Amino acid sequence: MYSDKVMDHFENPRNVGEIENASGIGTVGNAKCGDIMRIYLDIDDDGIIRDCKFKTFGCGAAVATSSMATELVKGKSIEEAMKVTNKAVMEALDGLPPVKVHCSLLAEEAIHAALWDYAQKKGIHIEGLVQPKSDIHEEESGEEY
Amino acid sequence: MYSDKVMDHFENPRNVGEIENASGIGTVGNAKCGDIMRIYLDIDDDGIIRDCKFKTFGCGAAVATSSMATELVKGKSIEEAMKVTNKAVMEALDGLPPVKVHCSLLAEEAIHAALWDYAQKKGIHIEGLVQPKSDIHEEESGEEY
Amino acid sequence: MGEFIYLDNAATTKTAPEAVEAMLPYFTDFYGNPSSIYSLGASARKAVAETREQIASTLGAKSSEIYFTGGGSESDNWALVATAEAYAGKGKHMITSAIEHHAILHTCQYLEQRGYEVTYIDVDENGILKLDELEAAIRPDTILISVMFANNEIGTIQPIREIGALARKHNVLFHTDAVQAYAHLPIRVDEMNIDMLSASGHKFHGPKGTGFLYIRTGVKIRSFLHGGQQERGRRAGTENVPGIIGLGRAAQLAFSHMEERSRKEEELRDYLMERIGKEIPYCRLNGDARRRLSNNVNFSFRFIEGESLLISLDRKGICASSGSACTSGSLDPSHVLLAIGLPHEIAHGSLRLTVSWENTMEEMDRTVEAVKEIVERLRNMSPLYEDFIKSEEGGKKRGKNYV
Amino acid sequence: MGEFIYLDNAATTKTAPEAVEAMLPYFTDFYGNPSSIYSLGASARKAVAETREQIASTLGAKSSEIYFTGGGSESDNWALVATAEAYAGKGKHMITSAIEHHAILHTCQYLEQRGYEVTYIDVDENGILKLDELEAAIRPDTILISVMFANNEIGTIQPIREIGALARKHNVLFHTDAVQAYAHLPIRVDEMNIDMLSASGHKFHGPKGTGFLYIRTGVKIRSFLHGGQQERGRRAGTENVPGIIGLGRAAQLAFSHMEERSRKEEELRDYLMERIGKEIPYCRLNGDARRRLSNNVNFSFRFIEGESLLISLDRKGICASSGSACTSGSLDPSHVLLAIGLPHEIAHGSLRLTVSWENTMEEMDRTVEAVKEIVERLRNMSPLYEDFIKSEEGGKKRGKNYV
Ligand SMILES: Cc1ncc(COP(=O)(O)O)c(C=O)c1O
Ligand SMILES: Cc1ncc(COP(=O)(O)O)c(C=O)c1O
Repeated sequence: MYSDKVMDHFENPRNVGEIENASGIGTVGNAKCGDIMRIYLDIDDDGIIRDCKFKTFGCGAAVATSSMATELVKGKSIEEAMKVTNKAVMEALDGLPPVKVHCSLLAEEAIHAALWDYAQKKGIHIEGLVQPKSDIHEEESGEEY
Repeated sequence: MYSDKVMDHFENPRNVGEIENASGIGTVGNAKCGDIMRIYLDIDDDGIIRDCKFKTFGCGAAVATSSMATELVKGKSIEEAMKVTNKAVMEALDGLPPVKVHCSLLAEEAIHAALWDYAQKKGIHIEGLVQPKSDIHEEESGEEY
Repeated sequence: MGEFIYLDNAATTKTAPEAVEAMLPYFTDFYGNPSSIYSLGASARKAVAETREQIASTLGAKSSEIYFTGGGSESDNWALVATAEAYAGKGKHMITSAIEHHAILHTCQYLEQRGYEVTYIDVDENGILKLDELEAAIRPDTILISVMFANNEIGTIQPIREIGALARKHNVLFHTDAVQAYAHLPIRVDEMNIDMLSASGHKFHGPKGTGFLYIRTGVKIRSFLHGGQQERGRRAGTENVPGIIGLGRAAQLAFSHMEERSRKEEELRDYLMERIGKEIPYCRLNGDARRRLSNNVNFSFRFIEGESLLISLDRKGICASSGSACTSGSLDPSHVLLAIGLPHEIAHGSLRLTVSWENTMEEMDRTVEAVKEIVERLRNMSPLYEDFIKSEEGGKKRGKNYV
Repeated sequence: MGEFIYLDNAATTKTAPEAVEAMLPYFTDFYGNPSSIYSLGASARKAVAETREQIASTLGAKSSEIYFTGGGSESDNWALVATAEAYAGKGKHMITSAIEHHAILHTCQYLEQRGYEVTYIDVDENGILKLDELEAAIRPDTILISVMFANNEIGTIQPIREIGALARKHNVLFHTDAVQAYAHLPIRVDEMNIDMLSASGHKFHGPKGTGFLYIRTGVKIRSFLHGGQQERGRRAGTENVPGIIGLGRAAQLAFSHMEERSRKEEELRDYLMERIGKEIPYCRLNGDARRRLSNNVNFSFRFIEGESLLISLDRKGICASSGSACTSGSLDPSHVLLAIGLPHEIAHGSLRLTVSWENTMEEMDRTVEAVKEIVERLRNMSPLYEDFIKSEEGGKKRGKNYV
């Protein structure tokens, strides 16, 4: 079902974790749909992404695309990071099954959401970036259990 | 499907053949339905069935019931022969599959038809005997082939 | 069962030992559900996918157009019922032939009860569909033409290419019940304009309870078996993995040896036809002499009845049939033999011998001798024959040139 | 495949070697069509008749009430569609449960499109049907109640006897999808007032692509597969003789060892439930703790998603599933888990482990260790868990007593 690359990134995900005092944090997805991704960015004064970490609730493809997305943006400038599309993530993973393409879209969105957060904090404008849909966390109903 | 008795009477039918100048001949059945039985009776002056022969076009059960019916009436008086019912034929054959019960009825009818023929020729009345349905021979359409 | 001579290959075939061999690991080793996520299921999934690919290639189809089923009857029911439902908006009229298998005819009757209308096209005396009647029957509300590729009783092969062309010309879907033809004859769905095609595994030395339906991309088709998402959501039920693998292996063998098997079967068939036709009087070959399945021999013997012929053959170890196997036990003579114009009493006396490439010439000789002996014995017991002979002797000279 | 731990026996089982052994002669020796007249067919016919008798006796039914099919889905489709058609004169309303298998639910949807009305009765938080709602739903035009014997996902066993009694009281037919229960639990159709019952061979170590439908004498039932006269004219298609024999042998084994197998499975099940429940925080056992199939374990693990759990288990050689196998690959969480009241994101994180008597305690230990390790790993990767822990640290103390 999954390529070897996907399996590798699922089993040995790169950059799992949090960044304290991150420059930007973005959370996208919806627990109801079974996918939530959160990206932490550490961006230096030159606008270079020094570090990038993620946390993901989701399927194998969700984990692997998150991992690959962090790898692809790390060390890049904001402008370069903006060019990391879902297609780029998929290609880097040697493809995804059709039903899993949305995971790569989610990874792209998560990067954008973290950049948006950074731009908001800094009060800057990033070319081509639009406001992400509001983050959706675990639903409150979860507390019943 | 068939009992051993049926198979025996099918494979080694008793009394196959014709009787020249028979006292009575009865043919019943319908080629369209796949069964025709013809019974020849040789009845002596005391009303005893001296000989009985048959010819049958039909399935295994049709052949076996014809054969058994001739065995059962042979040597009997007309009155006794009238008591050879289809049930008696079936029992003597250790039973028939449900779809084949009609064959035993046909055998009973064939005996009756032959007796009717005898009674007609002799101008006598046989207690309990009714006129058989008219004999149905090979249909004329058969000639096309 | 070495003492048997098996001549009922149109009813069912011996499963090829290679097919059984291929199935075995999927019972006890790779038994995982192909729809599952783990590797044990993946081996089954892969094997099924490869078989689908292979089956598709035998028809010149795409693998996404092959749906595995539980047999020929299910494929036929599916094709008709689901097409009727999916295209009810266009119309409720269907066309089929008078000599289809009951899996088609009884499904048509079922649809008639549900408000559909079905036209049954006649065949000629050799069982070939009357194309002009077919074309004349097409109406604006006709949604499907279903005509069998080859008949199971008399072996007649239909002009499928021409029927497909007519269907295409009038923009009507075309389904063919190829249960007797698939893996016996070359079939190309594109060249023949076939939109749907039914096949059954056990008719070509695959396992019983397996089959497939080919459905051309673009045909609106609903599910027939509703439930899980198997077969891309079209046919519910846990995949019969061993069965599918066995069907695939049998098809592979059949296609790679098709020419030599056909040649062998034709030789056996022609020998039977020739000897029986010559050596037994008052018989008639049913079905087209040339456009005929390579394995099919069907004769009517006048004055005798089929069942007693079959039982007698069985006592000599010869397995044959009279009419289609499904209706044996019924008292009605075959609708196919009646449709080609045989009178009832002649239709009753018919014998179908269907060979396989595994039969031998020696078996054919034994069979001819047995048939001759039995037909003679039964005729001597037959009041119809008695009447006939007496009328002959009486100089009426009727029926002499029976064949 | 000795390196695997197979814990997906509710999806499909390994075919018993004894069943395969029993099937083999019917592929290549006694391959004759059971409907044929010759002795080769008679051996097949006899074997099928004996199996029918044997299966009937396991239910306290008559052999004429057992109809062999191509699997559980076909049995379910048949029961519903044919009853709907046969009893349309009485009414067009049916009742089922919200947690049926898709073979029932999707067939109901199909019937809804055809003008029938279906009421879906709720279950409680353990998956047990609400009997009062069921009784309240019965109307004068209700023709069928169909409730599964035991659920395939959460293992809950329904109060079948009570449902049967209600159906009888209101003179409504009662069908039960016993695919997960047959040959696992004792079932008596008379005592339980069951009018129709579906079973599937591959759920009890029989072959895939086999099953049966029990239909009580007197129930008006139409064919679902139209065609030949097989199964007393009720189910067309050449009988899958090897499949029927394999199903019969597997049932025989299951029934003669039912008690010891159940005991063994319960031991394995209870051990898994106990250890997982105790050793993994924030988990929830789904399904009724007592009225439960002996082979079923189903947990939801908060903060993680099922597919990644399954893949990780697979990498450790453990075959398990999440929701029903048929819908894996779909993104919707299981309708069963939602019906028992789980919120979507909890339902996403569920794991079904279904044991067989062939599993070992040592395998259970390895499984628990693997699940623990993986759940921890995935939670450490989960933003939901991160938020939860932070809110805990923030003193909000929510969700602590999750189980
Ligand atoms: C409760 C239930 N009903 C029906 C089915 C369908 O059975 P099959 O896959 O044999 O068609 C299954 C299994 O998938 C099941 O668990
Ligand atoms: C032409 C034709 N169609 C359909 C069928 C039905 O196939 P099956 O018995 O595999 O369901 C048969 C065989 O019985 C057949 O000969």
